[in-house]
Amino acid sequence: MPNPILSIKNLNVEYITQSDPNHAVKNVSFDIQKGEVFGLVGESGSGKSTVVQSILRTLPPPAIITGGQILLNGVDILQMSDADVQKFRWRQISIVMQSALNALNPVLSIRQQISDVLFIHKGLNKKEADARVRELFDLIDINHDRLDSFPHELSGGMRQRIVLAIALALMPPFIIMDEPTTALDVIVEREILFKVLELRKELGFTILFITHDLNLLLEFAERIGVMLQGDLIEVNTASVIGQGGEHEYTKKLIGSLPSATGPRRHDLIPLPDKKDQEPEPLLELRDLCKSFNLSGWINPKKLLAVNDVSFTINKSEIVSLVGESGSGKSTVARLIARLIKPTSGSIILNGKNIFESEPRKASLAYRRKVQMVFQDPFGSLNSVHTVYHHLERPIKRHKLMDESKIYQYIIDMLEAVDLSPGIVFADKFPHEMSGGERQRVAIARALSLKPELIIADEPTSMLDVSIRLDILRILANLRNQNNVAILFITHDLASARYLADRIIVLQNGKQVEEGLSEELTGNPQHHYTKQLIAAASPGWLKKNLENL
Amino acid sequence: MSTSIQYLLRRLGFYAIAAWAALTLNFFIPRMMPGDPASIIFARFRGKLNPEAMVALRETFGLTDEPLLGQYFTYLKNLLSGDLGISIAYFPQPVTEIISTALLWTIFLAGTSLIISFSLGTLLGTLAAWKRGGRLDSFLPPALAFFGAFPYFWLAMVALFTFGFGLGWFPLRHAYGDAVTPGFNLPFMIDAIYHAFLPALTMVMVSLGGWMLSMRNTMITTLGADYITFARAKGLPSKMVMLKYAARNAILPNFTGFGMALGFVLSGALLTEIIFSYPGQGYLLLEAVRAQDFPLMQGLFMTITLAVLGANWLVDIAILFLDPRTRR
Amino acid sequence: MKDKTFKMFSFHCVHQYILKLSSAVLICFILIFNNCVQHEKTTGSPPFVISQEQVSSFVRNFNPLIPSGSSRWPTVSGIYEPLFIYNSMTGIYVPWLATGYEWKDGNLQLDVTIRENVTWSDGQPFTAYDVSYTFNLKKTNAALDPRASWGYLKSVEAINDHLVRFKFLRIFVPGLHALTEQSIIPKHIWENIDDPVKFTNPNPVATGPFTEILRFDHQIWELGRNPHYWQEGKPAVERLRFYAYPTNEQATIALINGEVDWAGNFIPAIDRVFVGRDPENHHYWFPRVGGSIFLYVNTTKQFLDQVEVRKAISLAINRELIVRVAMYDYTIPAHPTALADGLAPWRSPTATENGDWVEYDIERANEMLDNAGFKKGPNGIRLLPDGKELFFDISIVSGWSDWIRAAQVISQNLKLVGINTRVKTRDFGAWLSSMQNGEFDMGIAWTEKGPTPYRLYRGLMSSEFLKPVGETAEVNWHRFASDEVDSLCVAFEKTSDKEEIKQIIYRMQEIFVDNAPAIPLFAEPSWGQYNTKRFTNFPTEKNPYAQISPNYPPENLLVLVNVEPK
Amino acid sequence: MATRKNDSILFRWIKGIIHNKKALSGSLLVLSFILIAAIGPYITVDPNAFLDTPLSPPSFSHWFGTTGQGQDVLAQTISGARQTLIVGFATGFFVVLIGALIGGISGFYGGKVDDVLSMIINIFLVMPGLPLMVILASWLPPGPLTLTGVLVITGWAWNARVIRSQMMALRDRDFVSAAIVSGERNIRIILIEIMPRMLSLLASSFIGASIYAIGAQVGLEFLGLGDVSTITWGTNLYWASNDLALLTGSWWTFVPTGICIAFVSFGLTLINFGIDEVTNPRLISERNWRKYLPKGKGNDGITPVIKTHA
Repeated sequence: MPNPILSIKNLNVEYITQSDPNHAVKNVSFDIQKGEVFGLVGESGSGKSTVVQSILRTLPPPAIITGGQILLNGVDILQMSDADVQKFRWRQISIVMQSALNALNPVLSIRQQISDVLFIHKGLNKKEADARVRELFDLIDINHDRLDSFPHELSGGMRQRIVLAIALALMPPFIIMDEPTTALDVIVEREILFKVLELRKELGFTILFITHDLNLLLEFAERIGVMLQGDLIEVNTASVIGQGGEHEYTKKLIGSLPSATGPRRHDLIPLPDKKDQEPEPLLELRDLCKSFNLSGWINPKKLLAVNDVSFTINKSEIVSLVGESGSGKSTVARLIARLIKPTSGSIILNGKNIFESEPRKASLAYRRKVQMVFQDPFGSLNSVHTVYHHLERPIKRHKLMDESKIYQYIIDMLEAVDLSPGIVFADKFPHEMSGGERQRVAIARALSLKPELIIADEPTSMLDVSIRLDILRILANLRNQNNVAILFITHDLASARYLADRIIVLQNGKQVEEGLSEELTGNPQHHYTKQLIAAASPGWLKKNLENL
Repeated sequence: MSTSIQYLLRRLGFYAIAAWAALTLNFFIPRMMPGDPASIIFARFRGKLNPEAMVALRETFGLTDEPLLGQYFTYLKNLLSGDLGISIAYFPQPVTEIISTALLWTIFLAGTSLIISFSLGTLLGTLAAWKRGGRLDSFLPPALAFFGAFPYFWLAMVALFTFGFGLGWFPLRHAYGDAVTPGFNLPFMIDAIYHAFLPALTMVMVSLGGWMLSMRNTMITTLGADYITFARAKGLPSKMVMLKYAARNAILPNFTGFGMALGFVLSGALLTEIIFSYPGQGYLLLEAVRAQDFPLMQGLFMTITLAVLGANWLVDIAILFLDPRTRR
Repeated sequence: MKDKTFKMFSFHCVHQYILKLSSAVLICFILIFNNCVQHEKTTGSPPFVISQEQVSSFVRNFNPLIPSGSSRWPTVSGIYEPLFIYNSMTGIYVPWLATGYEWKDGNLQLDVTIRENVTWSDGQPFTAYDVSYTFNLKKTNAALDPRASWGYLKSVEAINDHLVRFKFLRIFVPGLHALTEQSIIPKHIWENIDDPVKFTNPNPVATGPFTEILRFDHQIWELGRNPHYWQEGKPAVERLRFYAYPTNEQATIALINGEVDWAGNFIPAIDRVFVGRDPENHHYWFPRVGGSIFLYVNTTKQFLDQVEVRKAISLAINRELIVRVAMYDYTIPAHPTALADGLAPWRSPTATENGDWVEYDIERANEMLDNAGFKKGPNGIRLLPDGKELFFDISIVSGWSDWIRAAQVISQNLKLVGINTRVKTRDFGAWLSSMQNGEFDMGIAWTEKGPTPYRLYRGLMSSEFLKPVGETAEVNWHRFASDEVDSLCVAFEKTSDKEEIKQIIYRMQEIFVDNAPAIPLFAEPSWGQYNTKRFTNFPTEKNPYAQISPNYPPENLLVLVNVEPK
Repeated sequence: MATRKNDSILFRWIKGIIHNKKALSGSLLVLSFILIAAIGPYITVDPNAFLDTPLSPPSFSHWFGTTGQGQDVLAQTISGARQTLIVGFATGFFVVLIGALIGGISGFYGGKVDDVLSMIINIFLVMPGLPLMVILASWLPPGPLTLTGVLVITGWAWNARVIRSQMMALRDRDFVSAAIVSGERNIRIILIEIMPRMLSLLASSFIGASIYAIGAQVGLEFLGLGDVSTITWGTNLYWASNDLALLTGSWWTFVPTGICIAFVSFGLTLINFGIDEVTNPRLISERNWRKYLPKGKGNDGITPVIKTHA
């Protein structure tokens, strides 16, 4: 191809560890043409971020670039002197980093953080810099009265846009975007991306876009590279990748992408084996409210996290609670798990209002009936204890069976969540297992008490795309085999659609819509639900781009 | 900004409670213990004492037999009206007179050495963290830690006897020489610094390591933060990243530590004062305790406590300006 | 803009900078200061530097009546003066503001003649009215009369300018001592003071040799000559200077550096530390004019209540070792009669004869205890009749190091005769109250002092101060009383006849030696060091015109007026 | 119960300590002193006995010379170690215990409990230590118990504060919620689930507190506020200055004890350094990383390029 603006030739990066170095990037080579949008997709640990950070040479210790070339307009960045590196940074390549909250210095005002770049690289004086900063604010349309605010005073979306503004400060020809929207909600994400593409149309810079979300990339990338454990296994045009690409891993990725709209694919997740008996209510929430005190004991500001939420979960039914971060869905989960007390309202389990029968603390009986699986599989397991300990404790605590049987039972549990051979996994420590395996352990623990309801709070959001589906399958099977009811909490309509019988949509603590999953995804009523679905269905960005 | 004022008021409220607790403690502890100051004064004339004299003296010392609680409230009342009572050891001097000058010297000595060791330690810590594994980083911390391992007064004594008594480089005692007259004149100030040098030096020696280490550690954590990587990606010069982006943030937790450590540092200062017979509160306290001079002790304890609390409040204000997150 | 400042110094080698800088700074300090700190220009004769009080900072208080001893040292005797000064070296009353006294009316009345042509430092004449005013002021303010002169005084009145008449409630001859030592204050000043108890008297008007406050700082103050002093050509010294030395260590440093001319400190290994520094001029003299230090045993306790036992204990104590270990050989073991050198003339031969139980003789001690019926138990400790092992606390004031050492030696000694003891140090207040209330086993403490042994033995043996355990006894903490001593005391208080007094004292000594109510350990030396580089004519062993120590006012007046610059 | 304990976090950092140079040397230093304290008194002459002429310099009969009362300094230094170390470590232990208790409870339960407890903690924090110590020590009957008590009272708050914040951090972690959901009792959660995670913190707190205790203890005794009739490092120094050791040039009564104190605290400090490094993997990997680089490189925030692959 003609003059690539950036061309990487068999790049190698290693992370030094106590044992032998970990080879994070292996002989990666690819070109990026002037003005194109190049996407790099891969799961966590695939080395995609390492690649981009080595372009700017900002990889923190203990990373070492052990080989290859990174040619920017023909100049090898890896050969540059330190001084030259300082200069080429930001003038020629800028970066929008993953979570903007961490990328911005919490104690410096936005104005300073932007101006610094201008002082150093452009040598502007205060007035000139200020003028420029204002321009940039207009560019990303943020009101000028935000100039002197500090990061913590801004919403996630705003912060991400500020970072974008900083990236644009010197109008570099090349901008790297490293998962710029992962931390954001779908709708905000959508706005940001839209903004980016808009600006690109206007300013015509080249974009290297990193993400784990292939769906997203397919929307606007022209060419896509797929990375797996440090190897760049495939580089292809978006359309080809969209069709499943050439590499079977790519196929797997594409295959494992449930979508919120379109015909339901029946190969993904087993449906409940239909034996139509009367739905028999298991757990019922009656106008549940929860508010938190924000700050100050003099006149505490209150945040109404959950606002009059009422719904029912029937025996061996999967209900999904869908909403963006801050919608209060996790609060509902913690309320049902009795980790926090509601401000008002009641929870009825098997027709009994538990706040009357056991007001202060949840009884053992309740604990046994209602179990929970948490979002972060590492956080939810205690790194100082073995898998065996994690499963053994609940059983002992609830005196489920006599000592002699426990060991075998635990092994079975592990097998039940596809952790075989169970004997091996029983003795492992959390840090010796992959995320998926950990999440399975967590599920097994919840399951081991033979509960009637399992609350699954975003059980897949921390996992890589390729294994999310497995977890969803396991949950589906649980319901079929142990006929346990599941409250599946997620921000991802698609997986909700496929796993749940019914979907409840939350927005800012309020229940906005409820319905059988296919119907709700089929024709949403509430405009918010519509937005969500729109944002989660292919082609949404293209549509908008056309009418640019 | 009103929220930050609210925050300051809240802190102030807390300090008020703290002060009250300290003073209460300070009132009751001595009175729980056996012995009675009057009897000690009388013991000074190892002879017959007539009851009237006893009664009269007790009254002049304010050692009434009224129930503790009653005494407690009068004590609080007097404190609020700034009346710390009459010293027994220095009878009939009002405690305030005795303490006032001593307090100034203590603050001068402890204050300067604290500020020196904090700022120097912070600077060293910053550099050490920045040049991790460098010469400074690998050599200084253990060395300073070793100095820090010695008891304050031990170093002080060795210093006094080698540099003061042995070599005669520094004065052996007091806050200023006989020749100069206190006041805002250069000779006096130079002399004061000269006299404070050795005590201050020993105190800095002992405390420097702690500051350096804590700064180094917070600095290292800060350097791991994304915004540092981002700042570097922005192509900002190293010095700027180090000072404006890293050190600027890393210093915040140390500041809080600074406020909290004041109490400990002051303790060290008191001991050092005793060694160098520096006319601060250190030796006064010892005297007060030996003579069971309740009023003087209470006065000292109060002033010291208030000094620490006041300093803490200043720290709060400083942090308020340094860290926008507290301004919410 | 901040980052401009960064350019000022390169950070690659900042740490070297810091190291160099700091060392440079240090050197500079030393150089600068040694030069530019002015050293005092000496004008006229050098000041007479005295180190007596050990304080961290001085408080301006020259009230001679305040009992708490919080007025500056020379106030009582130096600025102000008493009527007579008892010279413990010669054992006579030196007429001072008074010229003589005379007992009348069967010792119920004392006439004191006041010295003529004495003037106050403000030029006003000093008269008998000042004396009577002083005593009557003490009457109206009980707090100023801790020695309770008004316990036996009936009235004090000036008959004319030069005669004061003391009338007594009862015959109490020993009362003379307290009266003579009272420092006299000027009526014309003090009658305008509303509260003499709280009066700090910042600018004293007095009769003493030194009355002018030339300078007063917290660290240093100076006292100048009295322009109108009544003794011609005295004092020879121009001005006194006092530095605030908070600790004994500091005071000693100053002393051996030759900064101090006269001091009364305790200095270990004084020959090496002090004299060794400058044998020419550094001298000390520790006359044993004070009382004796006793080991008090609580005679209300089983075992300790027996005379034989107390004597045995005394025999078991190695006083030589105590003197060496605790007192650096600055004193000698106690005399059987417990009378130190100052009172040596009073010693009774018979008592000295019988008092053989102050020697060191383990065997005898052991057999006495055996005879007393306290057999040694399995592990070498003697048993009480009920089979309990003997165990006693020796309580000492924490921080009084010399006595703690002594107690440690005693404890080791008593082990050898099968008595188990523990040295128990406690804070002064706690210690004093436990002693006064008789709630102790053994304890080391002082005795009464005075011009005659009368107060000593009265305190040790008369029932006057005997209190049941639990009540505060000012003296006689060991709870011992003898009727005969009581009657002797009464006789003593009534007579002013030399020979009769002597007989009474002799008898008291014999009773003491027979009953061993308390165990004398060693004579209490009076600390005195002086430096002859700038001043001479200090009292010495050869010229003992007074005792050297500044710690026993008013005797120090004798030194103050006699010391001369070289 | 079948587990491979040797691979738990806990054991890995204990292993780390042993492999860490600083920690190892520190431990050896401290252990040697503990050994001395334990057996010392049986191998030396009676430290109380008044043997020789006072203040005689080091000689063959008395390696460290004699005190102002002619006691053997070596013997006193050795037998002084015992009470000093016992008080030091006892204090360290109780400080951590109380700190863990109060800090843990206030951190775990939060809410009103926390408001009250953290208020108390902060009050004790800002209260100046020494004056309180001096005042307390001067009235309670002198002795090791008093010292320990006083030191604990004035020293617990700092640890309580640290432990509290750590507890608050851990308490919100999911593994705690998980334990609650599975019905565990709070006490068991604190002890079995959370405390092990704090082990390194507790250890370093203990060490820190012990250092503080030794220093403060010596200080108080030096002021004569301990029981000066017993032999400890503090009272040794007290007697030394009481006999004007340095003034009389008899440094040997003063220096050995001082050095011992310094070495013990220094050893403890080293151990803490070690714990820091071990529990902060970033530092370890960074050190290894630096080995690959040319001297002085790697601090300028620019990823080094070292071509090993063609």
